Amino acid sequence: MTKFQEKAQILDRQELAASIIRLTLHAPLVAAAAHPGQFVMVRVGDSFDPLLRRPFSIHQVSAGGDLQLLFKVVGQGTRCLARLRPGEKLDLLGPLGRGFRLQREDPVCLVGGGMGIAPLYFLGKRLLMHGRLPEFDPVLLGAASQRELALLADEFFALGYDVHTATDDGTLGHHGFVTDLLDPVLPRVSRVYVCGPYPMMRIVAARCLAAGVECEVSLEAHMACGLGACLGCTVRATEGYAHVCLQGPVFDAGEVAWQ
Amino acid sequence: MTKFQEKAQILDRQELAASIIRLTLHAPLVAAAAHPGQFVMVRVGDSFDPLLRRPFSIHQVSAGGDLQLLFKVVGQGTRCLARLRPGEKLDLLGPLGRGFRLQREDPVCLVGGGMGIAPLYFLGKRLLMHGRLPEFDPVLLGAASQRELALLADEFFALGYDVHTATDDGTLGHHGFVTDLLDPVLPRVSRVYVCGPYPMMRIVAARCLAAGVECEVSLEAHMACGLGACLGCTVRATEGYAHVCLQGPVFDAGEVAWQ
Amino acid sequence: MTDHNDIDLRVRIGPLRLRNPVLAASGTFGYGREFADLVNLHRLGGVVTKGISLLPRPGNPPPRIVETACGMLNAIGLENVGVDEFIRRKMVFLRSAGTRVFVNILGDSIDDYARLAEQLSGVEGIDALEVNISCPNVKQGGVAFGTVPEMAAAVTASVRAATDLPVIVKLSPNVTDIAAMARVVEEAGADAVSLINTLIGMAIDCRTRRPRLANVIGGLSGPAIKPVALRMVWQVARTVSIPVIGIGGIATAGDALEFLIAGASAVQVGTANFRQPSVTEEIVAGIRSFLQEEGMLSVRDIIGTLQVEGG
Amino acid sequence: MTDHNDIDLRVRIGPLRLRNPVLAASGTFGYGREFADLVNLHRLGGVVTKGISLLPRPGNPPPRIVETACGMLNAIGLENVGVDEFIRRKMVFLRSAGTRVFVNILGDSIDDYARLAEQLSGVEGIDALEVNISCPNVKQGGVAFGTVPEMAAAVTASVRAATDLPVIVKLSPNVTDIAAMARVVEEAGADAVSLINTLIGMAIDCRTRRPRLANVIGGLSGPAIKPVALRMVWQVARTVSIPVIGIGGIATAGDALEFLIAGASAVQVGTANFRQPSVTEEIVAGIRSFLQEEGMLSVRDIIGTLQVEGG
Ligand SMILES: Cc1cc2nc3c(=O)[nH]c(=O)nc-3n(C[C@H](O)[C@H](O)[C@H](O)COP(=O)(O)OP(=O)(O)OC[C@H]3O[C@@H](n4cnc5c(N)ncnc54)[C@H](O)[C@@H]3O)c2cc1C
Ligand SMILES: Cc1cc2nc3c(=O)[nH]c(=O)nc-3n(C[C@H](O)[C@H](O)[C@H](O)COP(=O)(O)OP(=O)(O)OC[C@H]3O[C@@H](n4cnc5c(N)ncnc54)[C@H](O)[C@@H]3O)c2cc1C
Ligand SMILES: Cc1cc2nc3c(=O)[nH]c(=O)nc-3n(C[C@H](O)[C@H](O)[C@H](O)COP(=O)(O)O)c2cc1C
Ligand SMILES: Cc1cc2nc3c(=O)[nH]c(=O)nc-3n(C[C@H](O)[C@H](O)[C@H](O)COP(=O)(O)O)c2cc1C
Ligand code: FES
Ligand code: FES
Repeated sequence: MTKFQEKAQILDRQELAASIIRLTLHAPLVAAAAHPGQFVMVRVGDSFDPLLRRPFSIHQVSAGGDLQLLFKVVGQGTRCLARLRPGEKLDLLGPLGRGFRLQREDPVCLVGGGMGIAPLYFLGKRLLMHGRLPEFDPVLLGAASQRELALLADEFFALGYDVHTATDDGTLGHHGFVTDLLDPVLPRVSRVYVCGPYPMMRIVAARCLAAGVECEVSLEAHMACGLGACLGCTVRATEGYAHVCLQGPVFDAGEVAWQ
Repeated sequence: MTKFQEKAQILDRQELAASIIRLTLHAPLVAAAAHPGQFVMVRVGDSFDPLLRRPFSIHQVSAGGDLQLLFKVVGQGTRCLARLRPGEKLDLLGPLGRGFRLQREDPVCLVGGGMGIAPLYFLGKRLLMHGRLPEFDPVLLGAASQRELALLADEFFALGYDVHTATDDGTLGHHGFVTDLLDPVLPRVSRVYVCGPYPMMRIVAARCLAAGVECEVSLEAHMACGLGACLGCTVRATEGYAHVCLQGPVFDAGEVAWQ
Repeated sequence: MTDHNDIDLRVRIGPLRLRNPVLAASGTFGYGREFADLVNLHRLGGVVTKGISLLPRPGNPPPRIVETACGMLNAIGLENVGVDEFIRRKMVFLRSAGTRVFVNILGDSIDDYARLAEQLSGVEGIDALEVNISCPNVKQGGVAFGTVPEMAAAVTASVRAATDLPVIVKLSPNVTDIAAMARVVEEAGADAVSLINTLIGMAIDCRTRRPRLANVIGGLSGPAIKPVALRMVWQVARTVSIPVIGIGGIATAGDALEFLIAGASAVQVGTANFRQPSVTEEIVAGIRSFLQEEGMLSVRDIIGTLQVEGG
Repeated sequence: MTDHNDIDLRVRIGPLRLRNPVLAASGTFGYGREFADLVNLHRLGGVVTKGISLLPRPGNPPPRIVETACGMLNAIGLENVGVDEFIRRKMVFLRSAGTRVFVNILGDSIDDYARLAEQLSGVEGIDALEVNISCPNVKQGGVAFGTVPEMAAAVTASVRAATDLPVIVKLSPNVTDIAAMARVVEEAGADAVSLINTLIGMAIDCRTRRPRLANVIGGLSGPAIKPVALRMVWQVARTVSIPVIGIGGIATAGDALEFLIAGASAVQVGTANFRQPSVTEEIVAGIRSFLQEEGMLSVRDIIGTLQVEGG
């Protein structure tokens, strides 16, 4: 898997909700090599503060070499990224890590919470390339409220998926957790792909285990290099430690020592 | 002398030449208190790199509370400032330091080199408020080439001053140093105000001393606080050290131990 | 949530009671007056003066400061007005500033320190002495008092003997074992320790091949040094039983809280004053808001609350 | 101006000749292969491997890293594949990378170091050993080898006796007198010293009242520490007569040149690799351009050229 460093031009900037931004970049090298679930390390600016790159999932790629990131402003780095405007450039390193295993036959389920939805959309698009019937694949999406979720839900719907939503405030879909929507779904699928807050992934992983359904989760860790060099991005695995940027970010739920 | 900290809105941004920028800010508190030759400490951004404020002379103020800065991009801090656009805010501390002594009667001469012209324009405007006849006051301006100088020279001309220019490349006025223009001028004036590169100020100071003409110079030093607290902005004075932000930036040429 | 006004920010440094735990650090706040237009001094826990010596000092030749990544180097060379002028002129304003006044003292010999302490004792308006032991001992080959435990103890004991004021010894971080330094200073009679002073650093101008500071080396301060400072404060707070004042790179209320949690009873803010002259007051407000959000009633309840597994 | 291609960047580290003075630092460049897509390894002076121990080590629990102002803290806990696996697997790529290979070694006892040196001697493709003495000596109460002169000397002597490879001892900055450490290590037979390793630091999460690193303390690296590193390199270069390799916060050619001017014969780039994977190669190019602009023919002409008044 070749990695590239690419100065990508920003083509478009969308503000999906307060402090949720979607950037479209022209990054032909990274886009062409990307697989769903992989991520890029983004250099935040020229200053040494912040110093380190920030990891972001690849939200989607186009055949023309465009690539999207979807992120939420949570701190200094994302605040800098939110200030970028079309025409400016962003320095990317990628594609990095091990992505989702693409299932060809049996129905799958995608479960995304908050910004965890980002890599799932790329996955959702790429799965279609294998001639699947998305009507049979449930997509469960959760967020704080309607504003953050509506557009993303529409886009999955437009791909043909069987979309179900949940919001913390009840403004869209089920009023509650996205995990509440799992029960009717699990018996119908053979594999669940999940990305979102840790507690949510832990619940989904446990429910899949109980139901005998395969489950892939996308984990986060603080990262310095994204390349397997610093050994900083450790998570506890069932056997010793694993490094998110190298063996992950996508793991079989069974490999993870859930806390 | 009261100092203020003010979040000033940027009203206008002009690029006079490659990497020479003039910002117009709305800073009513600082503007109202400012005296020519004083400066402001500007916070460069939110990041801790660069950490310290940067000192800039007050280029001019308006009765309506606007204030201009004129600066050249020379490093990281000025590079950040050059990126600012109208509508954004800039955090100012000022007015700081001791400015020029305003002469009421006899003719004076203003000598500015490069960005040293910045405080002289404020001085040139303020001198007029004392009912002087600017036709009798020579203004000698020097820069690398025509592009950097033309507009500023026009503005002094518009105030009615007797403007003479010099450029390193001969594209405007005298081909050579601005100090070459001093000879015919010195016998006609009783005081020279000078701001520009150190070697230029040293020459002007020496020539004024020889001619028995009073001379005020505006010095630079690395500054951390601008408030007289850090004691970092030292220059050698005829008696011990002086602090540029407190006893200066404007000094009598005779107080300075020229190197 | 607690009501904003109910929150108790008072702390004690040995015998001294402070309105809140946020002080301005020595050498970064002048003699207080320099900041009076820009910050409400009576909102601060206290102000530490620029270091004072027996005689006035001119300081080092320029250049004296240079910016570094998230920090700065200074080699001011301890320029100050001398103790007589300080008492006569600078104390006039400080006395009326409505805040605690800590006088930072420095000398070239143990005797210097003792004489300074004597002269400052009994001066109205001085609440405590902070003893800067980072200076070279000119009588003993110029090795800094702050790097040799025996010398640090001797300075502390002589100041202790010379004054009834609370004595705070300010530690240098340029040592192998900061906890050992704190311990000897405690044994020698200090009421409290403050740390860290600056790390020794250097910068070079590649074009001229000259040091950027005329003094060649200087003291590194600012956010860059915060992790080192916090580690040392934690090590010292675990070791001594006198109060610890945390210093080093503090620029936000969050930074200050880290030091309090690590065991500091108060903090000093230095370089950040240059960037934001009202930062000390803002840190006081930020600590109050934090405590309110956490439903805590007193800042004292957060001091030393670091949870370390198995320790 | 000199012609670009005429500029001689070669340097020597004791018996070892390097194509240029820019190396990648231990622990920040994996085993070389991790960066192979992103930088031309054959353009570098060399690569220092992640620290290798006798047995594989799992390292510390997470979280292991945290960002700080212009720097980062790490507490990786010396995770590595162990010397056998290193020789069998990691050396295969490194041998073919077209650059000098420095193997960084670490142990819990003096004997560990000697055995590592023995095992690595004679392995094809290894050009030098870098001895990391910042680790705790588990046999002697966990005090770091790098903070006690006698222990540093003993480790150096034992490695020296066990190998014919050039021996570079990597010094810890967490000491009062870095020059003294360098001197004892020189006397014990080191071919060169490299410095600095990380400064010990800490960060706290105010909400949880927990350290941000599971290990509580960690090593501070990055631009934040450059002034301290440069000062120490200058002090050491004035003291010892063996070559000095400068490390600490180097992120640009200008930074590297500062260390060379201060007396380093080569430099290592650490944390900056994370920000910009090709930074080492860019620094080589930047040094070449600088020398060209200055009309200099050899990088050796700039080493140790710092002009200090009266010194
Ligand atoms: C593989 C991977 C993919 C990710 N994909 C996305 C995505 O598509 N969209 C999105 O919004 N976010 C994503 N994240 C999280 C994103 O990296 C962090 O939100 C971002 O780094 C925060 O940077 P900051 O400077 O704004 O915040 P900081 O102020 O640095 O920290 C804010 C929070 O972000 C976390 N964080 C900070 N730095 C890192 C880091 N280097 N690695 C991981 N977490 C960090 C901290 O734990 C902290 O709680 C992903 C993380 C990983 C590891
Ligand atoms: C009283 C005063 C008034 C000034 N007025 C103007 C003005 O009107 N227009 C203008 O263009 N420039 C002015 N300057 C110079 C201006 O402050 C510097 O150009 C600016 O600080 C450079 O910052 P930087 O980060 O871009 O450059 P750096 O990368 O920090 O340094 C580039 C150069 O600028 C100098 N410099 C850096 N920091 C400072 C500092 N804090 N104080 C002084 N010099 C510094 C350095 O010597 C260096 O050579 C003035 C300086 C002083 C002291
Ligand atoms: C310009 C400057 C001058 C200083 N002068 C003194 C001093 O006179 N006495 C002293 O004990 N510490 C002095 N210090 C050290 C500070 O009080 C403080 O310990 C150090 O800067 C670390 O804190 P900071 O990172 O918040 O600045 C000085 C620091 C600076 C930056
Ligand atoms: C993540 C990380 C891991 C490191 N591992 C080692 C190591 O195994 N052995 C060693 O001697 N130094 C190690 N270091 C220290 C670096 O080699 C270097 O001395 C230090 O980071 C300072 O340089 P820098 O500021 O350029 O990073 C490590 C540093 C980092 C950041
Ligand atoms: S982020 Fe460096 S090893 Fe994973
Ligand atoms: S800049 Fe601080 S005293 Fe002048």
